[in-house]
Amino acid sequence: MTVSLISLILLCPLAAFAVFGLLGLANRRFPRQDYLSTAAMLIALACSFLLLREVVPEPETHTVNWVSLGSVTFSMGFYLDSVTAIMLIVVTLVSSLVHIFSMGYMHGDPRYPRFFAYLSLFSFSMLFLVVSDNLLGIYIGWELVGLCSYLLIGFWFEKDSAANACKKAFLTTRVGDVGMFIGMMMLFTKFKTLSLYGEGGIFALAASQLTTGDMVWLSIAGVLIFCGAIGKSAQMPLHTWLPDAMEGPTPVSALIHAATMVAAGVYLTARMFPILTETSSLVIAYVGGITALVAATIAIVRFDIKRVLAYSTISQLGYMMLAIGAGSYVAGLFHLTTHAFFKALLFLGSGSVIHAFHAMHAHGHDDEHEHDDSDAHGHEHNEDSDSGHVLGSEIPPDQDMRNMGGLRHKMPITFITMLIATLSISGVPFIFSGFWSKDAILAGVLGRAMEWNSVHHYILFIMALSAAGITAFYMFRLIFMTFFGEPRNQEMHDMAHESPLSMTVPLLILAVLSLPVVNTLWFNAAYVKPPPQPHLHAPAHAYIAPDTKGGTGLAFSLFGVSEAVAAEENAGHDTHGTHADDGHHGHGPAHTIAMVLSICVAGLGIFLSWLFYHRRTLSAESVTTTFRPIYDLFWHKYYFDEFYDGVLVALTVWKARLFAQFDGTVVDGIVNGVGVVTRDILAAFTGAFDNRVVDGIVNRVAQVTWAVGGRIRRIQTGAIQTYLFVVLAGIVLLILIFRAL
Amino acid sequence: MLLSLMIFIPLLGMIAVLLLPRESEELIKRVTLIPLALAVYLFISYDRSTAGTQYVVNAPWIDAFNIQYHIGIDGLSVTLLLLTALLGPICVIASWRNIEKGIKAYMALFLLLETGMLGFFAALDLFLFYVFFELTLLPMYFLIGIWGGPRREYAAIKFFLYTLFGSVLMLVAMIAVYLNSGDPGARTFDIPTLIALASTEGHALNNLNFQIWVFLGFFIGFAVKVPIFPFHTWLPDAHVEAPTAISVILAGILLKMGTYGLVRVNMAMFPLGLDHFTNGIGFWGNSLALLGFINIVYGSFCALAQTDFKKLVAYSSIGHMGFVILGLAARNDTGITGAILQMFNHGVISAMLFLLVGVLYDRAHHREINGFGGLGTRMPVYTGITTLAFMASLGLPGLSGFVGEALSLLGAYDEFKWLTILSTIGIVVGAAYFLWTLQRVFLGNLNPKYEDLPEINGREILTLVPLAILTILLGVWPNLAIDMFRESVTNLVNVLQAI
Amino acid sequence: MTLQHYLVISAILFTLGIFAVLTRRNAISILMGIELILNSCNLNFAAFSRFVTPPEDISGQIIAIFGIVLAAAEAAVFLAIILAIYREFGSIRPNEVDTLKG
Amino acid sequence: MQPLSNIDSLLHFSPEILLVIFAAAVIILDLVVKNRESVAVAHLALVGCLCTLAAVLFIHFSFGNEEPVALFLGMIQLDVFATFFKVLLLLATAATILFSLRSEELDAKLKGEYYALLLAITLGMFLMASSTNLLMIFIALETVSLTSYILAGFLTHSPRSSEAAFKYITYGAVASGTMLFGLSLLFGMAGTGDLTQIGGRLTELLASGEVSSLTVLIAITFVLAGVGYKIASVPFHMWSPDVYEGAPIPITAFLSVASKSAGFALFIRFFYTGFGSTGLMQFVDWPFMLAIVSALTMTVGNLAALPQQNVKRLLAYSSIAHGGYLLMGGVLLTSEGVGAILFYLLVYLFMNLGAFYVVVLVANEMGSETIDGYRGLGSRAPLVALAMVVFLASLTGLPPLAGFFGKWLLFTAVLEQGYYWLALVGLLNSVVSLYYYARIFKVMYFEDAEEETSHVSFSTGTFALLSTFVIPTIFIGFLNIFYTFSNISVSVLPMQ
Amino acid sequence: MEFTLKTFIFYGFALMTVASALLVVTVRNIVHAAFSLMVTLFGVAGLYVFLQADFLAATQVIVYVGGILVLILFGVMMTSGRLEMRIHIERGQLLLGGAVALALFMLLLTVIANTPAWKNRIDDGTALPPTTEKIGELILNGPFLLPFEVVSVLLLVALIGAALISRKEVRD
Repeated sequence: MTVSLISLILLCPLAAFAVFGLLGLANRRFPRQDYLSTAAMLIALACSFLLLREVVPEPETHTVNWVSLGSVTFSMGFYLDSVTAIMLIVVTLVSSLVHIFSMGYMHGDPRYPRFFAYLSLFSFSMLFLVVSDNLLGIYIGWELVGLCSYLLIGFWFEKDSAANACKKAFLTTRVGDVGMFIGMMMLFTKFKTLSLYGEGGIFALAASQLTTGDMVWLSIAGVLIFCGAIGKSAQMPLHTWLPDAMEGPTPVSALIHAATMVAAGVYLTARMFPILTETSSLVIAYVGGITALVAATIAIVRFDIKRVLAYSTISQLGYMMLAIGAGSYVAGLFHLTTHAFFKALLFLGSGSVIHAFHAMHAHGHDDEHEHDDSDAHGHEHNEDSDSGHVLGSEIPPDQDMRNMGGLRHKMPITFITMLIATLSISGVPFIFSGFWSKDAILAGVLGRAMEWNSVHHYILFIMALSAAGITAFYMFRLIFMTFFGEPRNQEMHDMAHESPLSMTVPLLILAVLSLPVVNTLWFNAAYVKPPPQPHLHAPAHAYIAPDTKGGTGLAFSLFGVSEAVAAEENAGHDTHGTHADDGHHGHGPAHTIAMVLSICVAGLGIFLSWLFYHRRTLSAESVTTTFRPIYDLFWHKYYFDEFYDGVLVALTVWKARLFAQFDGTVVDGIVNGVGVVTRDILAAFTGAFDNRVVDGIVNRVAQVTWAVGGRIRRIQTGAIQTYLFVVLAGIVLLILIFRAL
Repeated sequence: MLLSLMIFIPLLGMIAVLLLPRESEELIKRVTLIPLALAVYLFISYDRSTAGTQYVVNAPWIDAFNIQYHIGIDGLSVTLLLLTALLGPICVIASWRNIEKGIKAYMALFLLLETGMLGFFAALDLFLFYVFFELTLLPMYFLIGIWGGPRREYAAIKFFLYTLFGSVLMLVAMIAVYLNSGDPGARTFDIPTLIALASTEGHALNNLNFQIWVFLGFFIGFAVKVPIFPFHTWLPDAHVEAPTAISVILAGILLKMGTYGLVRVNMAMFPLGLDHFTNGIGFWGNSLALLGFINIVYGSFCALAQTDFKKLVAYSSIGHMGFVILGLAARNDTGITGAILQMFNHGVISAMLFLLVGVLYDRAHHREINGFGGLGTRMPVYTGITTLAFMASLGLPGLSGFVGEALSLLGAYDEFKWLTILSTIGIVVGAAYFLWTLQRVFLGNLNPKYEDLPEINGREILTLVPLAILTILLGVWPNLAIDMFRESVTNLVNVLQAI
Repeated sequence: MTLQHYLVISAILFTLGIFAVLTRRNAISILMGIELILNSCNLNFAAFSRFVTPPEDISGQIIAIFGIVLAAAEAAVFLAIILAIYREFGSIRPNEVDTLKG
Repeated sequence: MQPLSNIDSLLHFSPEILLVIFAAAVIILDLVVKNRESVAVAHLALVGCLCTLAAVLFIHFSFGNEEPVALFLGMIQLDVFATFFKVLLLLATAATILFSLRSEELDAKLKGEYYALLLAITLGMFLMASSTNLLMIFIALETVSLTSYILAGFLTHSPRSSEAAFKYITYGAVASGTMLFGLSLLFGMAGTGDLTQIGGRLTELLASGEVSSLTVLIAITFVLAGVGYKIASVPFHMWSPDVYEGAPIPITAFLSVASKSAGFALFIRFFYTGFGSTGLMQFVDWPFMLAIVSALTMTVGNLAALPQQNVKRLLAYSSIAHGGYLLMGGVLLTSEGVGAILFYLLVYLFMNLGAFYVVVLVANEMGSETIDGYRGLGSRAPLVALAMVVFLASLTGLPPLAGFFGKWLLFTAVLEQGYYWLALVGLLNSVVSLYYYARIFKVMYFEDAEEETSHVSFSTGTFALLSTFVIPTIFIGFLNIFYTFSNISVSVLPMQ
Repeated sequence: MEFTLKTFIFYGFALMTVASALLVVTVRNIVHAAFSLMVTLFGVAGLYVFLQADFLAATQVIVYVGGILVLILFGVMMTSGRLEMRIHIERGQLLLGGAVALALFMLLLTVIANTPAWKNRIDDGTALPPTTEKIGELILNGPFLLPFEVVSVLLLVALIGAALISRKEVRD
């Protein structure tokens, strides 16, 4: 049953891709293809729901041999546990909604069928990644989603910016993937398998075989695998591709670059939880924390609605990483889920706004082009705009928040739904899911800090908290600039209209999902069991006296989160007896503190935003001028792109040129050198001859040989007495030489 | 008998082509289908459960030197035989409308080439092996030189001289092996016998010093063919100048002859020598892997710097063959399997790439990457297939290129940690140049010069589809290929481990 | 009158012949040099026949006789060729007969 | 082995006698036949070759099959070795006659003398291959040389031909004079002209200190001058490019194959029978000297061939280079080495004659010997060009052509004796040689003819003759019999 | 060695031979050179007499002086215009040629001096029987029959060849 369900889930999108992809390639339209693709996704969604019930009580693994060699076998298979089940639902659900949304949004695009084919392929790949029970399978899915991301970002490849962005996305993530692959190689070399679960899986072997001596390499391996997540989930420093990826159609941004693919990194990290060591966890946490904070700060100063959301996504993904790095497994995944819904909603909402603002998609992509061109001239007044060599720095007018405002009346549904999502992401308490997940993370980090008395985790907590505040600030900035106030561009404003049903319905559904409805699954401790972390050893000095079983926060009693957290901690501690077998619960007070603080910072953020952008009591401009350097830093996204463009790309190209030159000069040069030596030695006998400069190894050798031949020719003067001289002198020489020998 | 048929039918075809009048084009086309049909039969009937050689024919040939007509196939040979037989008809189709002058001569040379290649992969007698190896030279020289591009003469002679240079060193090594194989009168060229002798304690062949030298001799011979840095510079020229179908053969099969030779002779016959270069102390112990690494990185970076589409693909071949070398250097079954898979897959994928370059060249009459742009709108099918080929070549999982590369790296990491890690740079750079090319050729605004560029036609698609299917099939189900040679690899690894 | 006397004379003749062949810029002079060489050889044979082989063995002398005959034949052909050269090139200076070279 | 008396030797000598008879008959027939276009003379010469061949084989199987027979009181020896060369030489002569028939260079008026001279030179070569006496050796050598001079200068109104003859005779006379001096020294040391005894005597004398090794060295080197000039080894090679270029093409072909073969026959018999003993080599390591000469020869030949524009001249240098390869086999003192020489000569006969035949054809049709005359030959005369490819590829030593098998034997023999450096030099040289052979491929196939020249057609006879060279060039290596043939042929030589 | 008339004459012949040979290679006038050569050839014939090779000496005089030298003189006459009578000599060539010849000479001298087998072979003055009959016997009924016959063929060839080549002009 499980197997067939999973197979069905995978096959539905795959079949849709295979059939429609080929047709799309041939530019043939299959009638009602969009409906069929969507139907396939819906079937998958239904199956996912069915599967939800199959999970309990034990995780299941089903494998087949994929590559069998003499001594090792690489298997492919499904691993189904609660996390998988929930992820399946998230993916299929968001995907189905995006499919529906796209029917409206992409309507009229000349490559409309191909779009759906790509979406199907993406869904398949993502689902494959989610259900894989082994690293190789995950890697395969991982790369395939990367491919889809590439194809979809570059969907409107006529735009140079899109073409650049898709390449950048693929390459940047591939850098991370290589790290991941190296990590896989390390694990494979040690364990001779890439399966994660079961008797012979990596986790079991790692738990039973590894000793403290292995911790160094295991940490390295963990960090390397996390590199893949850095790339895919756009963590610092490989995050720059994600904002550029907004060149893709907005539904794509919602599905791939907000809800699912970018979250795959988090998923992977969570999957690798059992082999994360102290060090690798800390690295993950720091990367996540820094990303969360930095991306949030960048988001403050963006004007492109999609890029604000992109940075927001980066920031939120950082959050999740932070959570997992800090050991809050459930909280991280929980946030992944909630984020998937509200961020998808935000993107789709922004898509709706863009759609409303600009009916470009109805006119086809050529139209877009004209706009692109005109933008280049029309927006020169935008002095903040970068010089242009940084990818995606020019803002399309239909995405520029400075052109918006007052849309709440024109697009009520979009407004309401987006507001819900914003409240959710900002962490407005209690009725929005984002609050709970974010709180869980904050609490988890603080709890770990208190439990281990770890300075690191305190720093991380502060980062997370600041990021939360900033998030609230820029998200409301977005809402205020877009939906409130007066229309800033009347012409465009007049054109705006509410989106069609196919677009608003998904918005509404997602809005519902942004409330803590389905997410309760995470709170079921029996359902979600965090895996053990046998290699996590808290620093000895960090061990503090057992605290009292502190009062449980209000939230926990309300929704039963405490059980899940308790389960998590039990699991975490049970597995290594060296530590905390008394089952202390240092998190108790942490929850309360974290919740209070998070509510405070969220409120502060919203309030400031209101002051700045709605009431305009405070002037953003004056602040900008006051803190010009900081603003510049934020505006230039901490100069990451400049760094990459200026240094790395140049370095690579330089290296390539160097190699090409090397080929032409050094390799040739060596041979030339040999040639020169040969020539000179021979020249001692035959006299000097012309040194002709030639390219190429063979040329040079041939030339030298040829020249020697020519020299020999010259002895052949045609005068018979020369010949006789050579003969007789030759005789004398032969005799003398052999006499000497 | 079946094998002999397969090898010599192209030769008979060549004679027929030469004797028959021009009009018999249909016949010419079909000649290459016979080996393919036989190959399909081989594929079905090949016994995958054994490492032994099958379809053996062993007849005396030149008694004076104990040279035998000894052919047979094991897992590795059959894999490459299949590849050769598959690419044969594809190349014939690909050349059908492209080659205008002297189609008869072209086909005759092509068929001779095919005999050489098929024979090479089936030969079990070292002498025969060498003869077939060399047999490919002359046809290739003429195929490049007559039907090639503007600098064809240069490219052809460069190819010829380079390869001959390598093969004379190989000849010396081969004679040395022969002379040391026994007392006068009892000497042999028989590869299985030599393999057995080479691991017999106390035999003259089982001597480290001797094996190192003959290993080097054979290695250089094969290295030129592979090509391994620094013997590679013939390749870009040859590829750029060769007509499409010949580039396909060059990249698809001829390069494999080098790596096949490395496995068949260098690894199997000189395990001590191999041990010295892959497992020895200090620099030499890493030398083979180092060469693999250099090939990967060097080839990739050179590819990145190219602006000629075909040259780019040519350099990418150098990079990809590096994975084969790296995998072989690992000497474990993961690495070797990866290497063999990579051989086969590279054969398929590079064939596709060259066919695709040819398609574009036929239409635009140039290959300057920067001279295109936006072809994606004009030629969607072509773009799609190219994307597939590029993705396969850059090692996208799910397509065949990945499996070989991944297994090679996984195997190599066991032995050479740092070199393997550094080699992964090649993966990124590989993606970089392919994507960059994709962008420059297909994405962006359509270059107005090419508004009327016709879409890829049916004949061209026909050449590409089988390869594309194989690419996907082997990416999804690599065991299909691995089944053929698993036992052979295990056998080889056992021999190597026994040192 | 020892063997060495003859040998030295022969060596001188040989050397002078070689010298003539190398330095004389006239084809006929070269022929003369060649004759000197051949004479030195014949003298050698005759001398060896007298001093080295048993007295009754005169094969050295016979070889010398054959040598003379061969020299004659060679001279005839040589001169014929010199005539041809003279006809074609108008000169018998050997260094002027150099259209074939390289 | 008791030498046969003069009278008893006559029957064994019948092939040579037949040659003389046919030579005379050719001259007489030429006087009789007045029609200048008649090919009767050539055909008679051809018949002479065939009759001689029959006689050679008959004599071989009747008498010389097992043990060598010394004839004419030890002047010459009838053995398998000689028979091998006789067959080889007859083939070369027959081929040359056929070439000459088709060559338009030759003066039709002089054909009687021409064919008679060809038969006479064959006689001389027979004797070169079978002589075992210093005098006989020298006379044989002179017979061949003198006739060669005449043949080289045979063309009427060709300054080049006269020049070739002049250089040839000057060079040849000095070389043979030097050789004769060397022979006299040998005679003076050993006190005998019998080659079979010289080696033993010399060894004794050297061992007892009666003779200094320098004396022997000088004698050997002087002898080498005569032999080396016949096989065109460095530094005695310089005549050959000029002579080959100037001489009529059939004669060039003949000289490059037959003369060289006879030279090698003489060389092998002289050095192996005369100086082959280990005792002698302790004092004079002539094999090493020859190894160096061999390396130099192939290198110089190949390098100098590179820039040539005249195909005949190019083939002349190629022929020098091949002399170098062959000489490798001569330094080894093993039957494998000499067997390899013999086999290679057999192969070389077909491939080199074939190449020269193409040169004849092209010279006839295009009137050009330069490489430009071959431009576009691939499309103008596809079969001829194809044949040329086969010959040149075989000369390069590409498998599976016979030339490869020849080289293979040589290099195997060389490596077996541990001359690694020599083998490597030889192999690298064959790479170099590819370059100039490929130049001919290039002009034939890669370049189009300057003006639109029409398709050149050749007669069936031409193709038949061509195929008699092509087929052996392809197949000799595949067949066991030829290896056996060459191996048996060296069995009579004294080997360590 | 006793200094007798015989030895005096011997040295005379030797000196004559060597000196005239020297003249052959040095004089500028080709006709002078030819006459010097004649003296040399006579000198050699004299030496043959001292070696008691009577037939050989006779042959030398008849064939060389009577045949070859006359041939050479004819050659001189037919080819030498006034300019050709003087032999041009170039200094560089002279030096190189001289060096090679000298080197060869030194080598030969060394050999002659250092070969014990050739030392102390003194002409004891015993008179040997005339050789003519013996030569005839050896040539016609001995081992030298074959060389004799072959040489006859060779001479025929040379005859034909010489005629052929020099006849060219006539045949136009």
